[in-house]
Amino acid sequence: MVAFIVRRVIAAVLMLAVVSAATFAIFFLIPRALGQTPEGMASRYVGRDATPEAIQGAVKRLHLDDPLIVQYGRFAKGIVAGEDYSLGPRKAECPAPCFGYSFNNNQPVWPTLLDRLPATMSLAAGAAILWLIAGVSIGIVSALRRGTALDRAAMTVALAGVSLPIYFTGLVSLSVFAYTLGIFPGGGTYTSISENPIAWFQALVLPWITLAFLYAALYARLTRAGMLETMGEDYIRTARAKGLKESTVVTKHALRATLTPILTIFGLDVGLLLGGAVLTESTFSIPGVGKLVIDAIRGNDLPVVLGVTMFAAFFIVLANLIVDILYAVVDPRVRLS
Amino acid sequence: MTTAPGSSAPDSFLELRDLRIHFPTEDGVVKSVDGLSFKLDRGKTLGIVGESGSGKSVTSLGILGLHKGGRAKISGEIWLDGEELVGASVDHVRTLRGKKMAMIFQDPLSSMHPYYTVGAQIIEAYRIHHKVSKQVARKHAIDMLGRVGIPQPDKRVDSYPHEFSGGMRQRAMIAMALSCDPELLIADEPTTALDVTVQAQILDLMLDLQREFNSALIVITHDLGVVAELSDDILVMYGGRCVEYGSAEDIFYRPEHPYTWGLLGSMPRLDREPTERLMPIKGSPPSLINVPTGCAFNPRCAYEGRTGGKATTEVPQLAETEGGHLVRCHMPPAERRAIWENEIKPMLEST
Amino acid sequence: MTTPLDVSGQAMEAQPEAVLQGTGGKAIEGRSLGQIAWTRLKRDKAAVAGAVVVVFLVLVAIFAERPFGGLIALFGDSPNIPNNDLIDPMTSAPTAPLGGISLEHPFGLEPVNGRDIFARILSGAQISLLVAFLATLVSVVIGALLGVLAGYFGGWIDTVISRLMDVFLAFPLLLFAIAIVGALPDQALGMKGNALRIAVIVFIIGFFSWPYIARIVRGQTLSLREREFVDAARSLGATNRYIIFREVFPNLVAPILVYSTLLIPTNIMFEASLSFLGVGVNEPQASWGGMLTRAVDYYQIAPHFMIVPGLAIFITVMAFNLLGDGLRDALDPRAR
Amino acid sequence: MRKTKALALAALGTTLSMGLAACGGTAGGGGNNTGSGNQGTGASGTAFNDAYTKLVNASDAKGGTLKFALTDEPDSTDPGNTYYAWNWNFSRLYARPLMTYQPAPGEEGLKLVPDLAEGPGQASEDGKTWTYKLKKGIKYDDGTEVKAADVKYAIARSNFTSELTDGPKYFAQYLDAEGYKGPYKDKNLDDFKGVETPDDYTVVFKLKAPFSEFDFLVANPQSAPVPQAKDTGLDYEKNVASTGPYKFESYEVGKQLNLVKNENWDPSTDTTRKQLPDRIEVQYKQNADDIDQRLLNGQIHVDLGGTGVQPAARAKIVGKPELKNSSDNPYTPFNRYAMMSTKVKPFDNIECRKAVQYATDKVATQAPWGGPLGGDIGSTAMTPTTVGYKPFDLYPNGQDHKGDKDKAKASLAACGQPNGFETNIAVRGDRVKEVQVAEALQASLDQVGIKATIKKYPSGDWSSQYAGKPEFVHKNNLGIMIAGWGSDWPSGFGFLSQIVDGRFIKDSGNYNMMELDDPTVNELLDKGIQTTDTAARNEIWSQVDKKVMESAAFMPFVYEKTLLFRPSNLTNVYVHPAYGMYDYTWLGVKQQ
Repeated sequence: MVAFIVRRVIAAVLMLAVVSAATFAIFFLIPRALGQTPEGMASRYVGRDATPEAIQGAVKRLHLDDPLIVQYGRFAKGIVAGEDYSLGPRKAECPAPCFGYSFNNNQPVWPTLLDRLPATMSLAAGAAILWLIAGVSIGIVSALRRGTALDRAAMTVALAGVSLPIYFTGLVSLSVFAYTLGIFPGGGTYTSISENPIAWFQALVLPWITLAFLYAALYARLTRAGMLETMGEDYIRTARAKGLKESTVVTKHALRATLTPILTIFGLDVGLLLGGAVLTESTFSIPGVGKLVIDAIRGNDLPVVLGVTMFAAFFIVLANLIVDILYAVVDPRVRLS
Repeated sequence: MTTAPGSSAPDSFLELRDLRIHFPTEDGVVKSVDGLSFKLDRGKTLGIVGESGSGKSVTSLGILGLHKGGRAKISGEIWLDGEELVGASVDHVRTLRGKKMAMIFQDPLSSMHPYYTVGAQIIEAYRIHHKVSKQVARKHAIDMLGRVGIPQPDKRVDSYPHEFSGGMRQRAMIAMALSCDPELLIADEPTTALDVTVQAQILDLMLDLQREFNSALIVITHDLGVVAELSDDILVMYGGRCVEYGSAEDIFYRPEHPYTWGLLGSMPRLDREPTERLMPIKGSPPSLINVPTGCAFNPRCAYEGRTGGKATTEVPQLAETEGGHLVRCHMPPAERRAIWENEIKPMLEST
Repeated sequence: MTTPLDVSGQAMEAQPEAVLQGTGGKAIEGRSLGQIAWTRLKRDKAAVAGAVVVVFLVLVAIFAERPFGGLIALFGDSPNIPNNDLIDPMTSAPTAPLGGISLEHPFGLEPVNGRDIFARILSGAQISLLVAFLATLVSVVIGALLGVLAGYFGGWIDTVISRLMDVFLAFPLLLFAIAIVGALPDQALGMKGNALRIAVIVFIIGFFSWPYIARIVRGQTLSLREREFVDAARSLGATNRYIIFREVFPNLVAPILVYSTLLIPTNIMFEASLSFLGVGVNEPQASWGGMLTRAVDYYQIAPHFMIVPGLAIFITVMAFNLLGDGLRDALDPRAR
Repeated sequence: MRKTKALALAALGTTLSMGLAACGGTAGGGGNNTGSGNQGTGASGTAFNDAYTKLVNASDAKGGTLKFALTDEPDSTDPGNTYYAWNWNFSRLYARPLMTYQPAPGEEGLKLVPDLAEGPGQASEDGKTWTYKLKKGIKYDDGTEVKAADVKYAIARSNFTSELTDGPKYFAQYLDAEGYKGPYKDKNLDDFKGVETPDDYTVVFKLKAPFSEFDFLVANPQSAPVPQAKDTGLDYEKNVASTGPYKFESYEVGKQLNLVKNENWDPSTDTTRKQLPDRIEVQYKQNADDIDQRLLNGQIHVDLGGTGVQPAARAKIVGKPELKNSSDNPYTPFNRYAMMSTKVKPFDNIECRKAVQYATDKVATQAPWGGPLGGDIGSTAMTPTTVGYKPFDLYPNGQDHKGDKDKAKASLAACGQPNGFETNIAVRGDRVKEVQVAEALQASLDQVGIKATIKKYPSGDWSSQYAGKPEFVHKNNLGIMIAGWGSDWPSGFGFLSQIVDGRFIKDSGNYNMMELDDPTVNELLDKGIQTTDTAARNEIWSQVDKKVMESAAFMPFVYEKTLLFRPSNLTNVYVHPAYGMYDYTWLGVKQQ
């Protein structure tokens, strides 16, 4: 088991290294290949009235004239060991993990990310609880009542749910519940939970429901399909042949097998969302990681874009890791392999 | 007995009367079992033989009541130890399952829950029907594992199914089925997934255990070799119906149905030259939705021409030919026997 | 099966291996798998409805602007012509009630410039479907190829391709797409303007969704590899290439068809999301996601401008999903 | 122009319908126009655009918290590192430059008054040396006194370092400081020869060439003093040494700034500011619609950006008289226009440029800005609020400016392109309004056979790599470029020089995108900036405007306006013409 975990952790770290290199390549190598010069990149960050000296100064300050491999080395070193940055009259220490300083507001990226994380986490956690409960229970009931009107209705709604773009659902819900009926506050009213838990809750109700609706629809479909497949398994027949009550067959035998892969996907989905729910956060103006990165992309703020991408990849890889390990715990067959 | 369905309790331990199990699907009604009747006494073994899709597994699950409450339409009667089960409540049949009647499934790997230890699954089976503590049940499980010949049962009880070899898994499966001393044991292709030497061990084990528990045993298989070793009586199924029924000797030495001949012909035998051609049955099993008109076997039957056209128009009756030996064929008994004696048997014995 | 597209969220429904490994025990004689599937599909009312809508949409897209101005010209207004006289300059909303919905403008008018939404929806349908189809084609080609290689050869090839899929799945996809499309030069590869943009969007969507196809194909190939007819071919001395193309591929057509059909709506959503985030096709070419972006500022005063393109996306995606679900059910009765 | 920011000298032009005489006298010094004092007690007593011409809700009541909200975040709160017009307005709450604008609506607000300085700059005979005397006794919030060296240091850091890049670099451009490496590389301030400080209260600027509008340059917040010992470079924004009526209490970058009263601010040294609220809170990165909502509800007092309300709120305000009466619709310093490249065929032929001028439906290009509330249809390079502005229209394009196809076709024929031609319209892709303008323009041109393709470029690289790079423009055939401009200091020179002076055509970062290099224009600009007489100077600017328009390469769409809302609990409100938004140093709040 220990060896298994160690192996998985090493694989995860390698994966992050690959992702970081690829990310770096996409944001630095591709522009370079398309003819971008260090001066060209620097000119974005020196204001409207940049003198050639100022541009050269920015090139030097941001080390844009170094070979890309050196730049990547510095980027990687910053993440692992930290890096010093010039803020003018003095050097600023940027401790590991250091993703550098925003080109646009000169703030270190890592604390900014951490600062944005609670909003994203609030959104993801609330929605995850909702969709897991709703999606899975609807899926189970649908599978057990297969072919009934209930099943058909639930699956129609679920199909509609996965067919609706989330920003559209979001806008419609804002339009109806916030601006027409005034039941919930509108977009951009997110408040941190420590500041005002009630406002936090109110502001997140619509985003939660919007995000959870999409995922619940998906999970209902997944759970139903998984449940149907499991209910057709030989070991379910065996359980019935033993004389087990149907309820026991469902809860003890079928659910465990059905939910294990669902939980796997759940872990990955939550991991994905923690890296920023770009569309939901944009639609509802929630100051989370996703909103941060969209703003950063629009503002050409490469360090922030890189940081968020790495951050998001980290969560995906971490989720994969946790899921792998959990799977090994839940499914005895995995341990040997 | 084939034509006289009664409603009173029979003498035999198990009796099926005109059992029909139909599945309505969008493609049509699948008549998996279509009028099946037989009897079985305690201590006796019945072999049910047929190709896949002939309805034999559906029959066994039907007896256990596992089609109840689903989409299946079930009619006819199943009498077990004086009780009628088709009309009995789902819940009542459930209490009989595992205790009064148990089943050994074909593929023990997929038939055992991968997430629970073998011990846990036997314990669960035992505790459904016996109000005992987990410790007692565990002792019983170890005991059962030992009895089916699993070495170091006190250790293996905590192993998962995937940690067992195929043969050991089948033994564990049998241990689970026998944990509540069932009076009726149904084994569905118990040895298909095993290699030949292990097959023999498992078959021996089942015979021993049957004797020990004096239970009635139904062995379902497509392999005549298996039933040859185990069975007192043999029932050949085709297209959801019984086409021939008789004692093991009847079936092996005096078979009268062309389909049975085909089965015998396609049975590999160790005493035969490997170079020799088997006698395969041409074609494939019939659709259970659109069963061929007349005799279901007619499209594949080499003797279809000898029925005077009845094969394609009229469903043959299952009729007694002599001493409890039943055959469903349009050809007159004498002609059937003659074909067997003169054409088929010499071919099979042409060593 | 549409993936939840919030940013990066892209988890496919996980029932890959189960699909299409034979039609189960109830043997039905005399009809091929294709015929059976067709019969089943015809009976699935939802799938038929989906198919009808899909065919309708494809026809609408094809004939939207051609020949001779196509359907758009037939119904009057052009998608890019402003109608400022129908807009209240003080509020930027259409002067007439209900967003200016009328016989001439069945879906109403765009705020600010008064362009005809009906024409723009039709025009946008071309982009949506074109991008979705082509992107699906790209991912199917890449995914099928790599999936077969991984599944058939196994060993280090499988390891490399599987790891590659993991890496791709670990990327916050939407972020990359936005960044790459945003950093696009104006002309490259002999293309420029919208042609280049569409090509790049197609490539990105296709390039990032191939692992979903590859995963399924790999699984299928793994099991096909062990099947008798492959053994038979091999024992007859067939080359790997022959086996892959003549023996394995034909058996992959059904699952690839099903999952391509289910990938199309995902790609429609993806294109719409890119357009919504401002990195879709260039103006004034209409796109549904782009219309929704514009609608964000006006949904309180001109809700029709949000609802119409939203419903267009919804109906299209739903139709493809219904059809895809139906196809899957038809080809794999066990999944019902 | 990298960001939406800049100031304008706003001399209210004759097109303004309201009489400016009504607001005689400055709003400062407590002397208000007699009527407004009574009216100011309730918002209901005010009318649409009232704060444009007079002080509304006048009150000297102190206390309360003044709340601002902003959709964006500032480039920096450091007065030496910012280029946003609103921030030049806002930073005066804690930073005092040498000169500042008189606090008054209308024309009076465009005049400069000394702030840190005792009086306006004294120019030398040759116009190349400008001397300012500092007021004595002006203190930082920690009680230490402001010294001349601090002003010199502030100029040095904001113009000569590669770290503080966000502000303009006029001092670097005009000061005679050849070879100076900036205070971060060269710690010895004496090496900075462009500014001299003979004593603690005298600052002398040494220029390369005469510059008669230098007072405007030092009204830029970059001249606000910074003690060298306190400078932490890019981090200075977190703890600015305050000279104004407020000082930093706390600042979370990108989230919130809280200001409290600066006890060391002495009102007797400051004639332009008030200190009414107890504290000032600013929330950054707020949702635009939410800001409007809270503004309408009175939960916040001002949308800090001064760019006006969103379409949803605009519709509400337009629809309800009581809301409309609490709003103002001032000009911003911006002109929104298209430039046609004189170096890209066929626009090298003036007749083809004229064809575009005539063909364009300017009502359609006005709509994206928000219709009449978003700007008046323009016909000149300078805006009505620029000194020297005179209205004229060289290319009347039909009734209501909806385009004149016949004239356009005639011009096309004269150009030798009777059937039209193909060209490209470059636009900043992330600016939705500008893209909508491009779409409208494209549709107009299509009517006369000019087939234009819209090319979107990211605004971040717009001037450095795309429209601002002539080589790129030529290579990619960018005939028409959609742009906007607001000047950095209030004069025709400030507005026009960067965008029309042929000698300002740069290889990159070029704002004269039409590449107009007309010797007459260049000479007039030189002549103007050396003319010390204001009236004569302003006359020259209007001549420049006409010359530019004669080239037909500059096509204005709108003189931008915004719709500002003032909640009833906001007191002491007027639109400061130098910023085109409310004077943030004057505001107070009504306590509930």
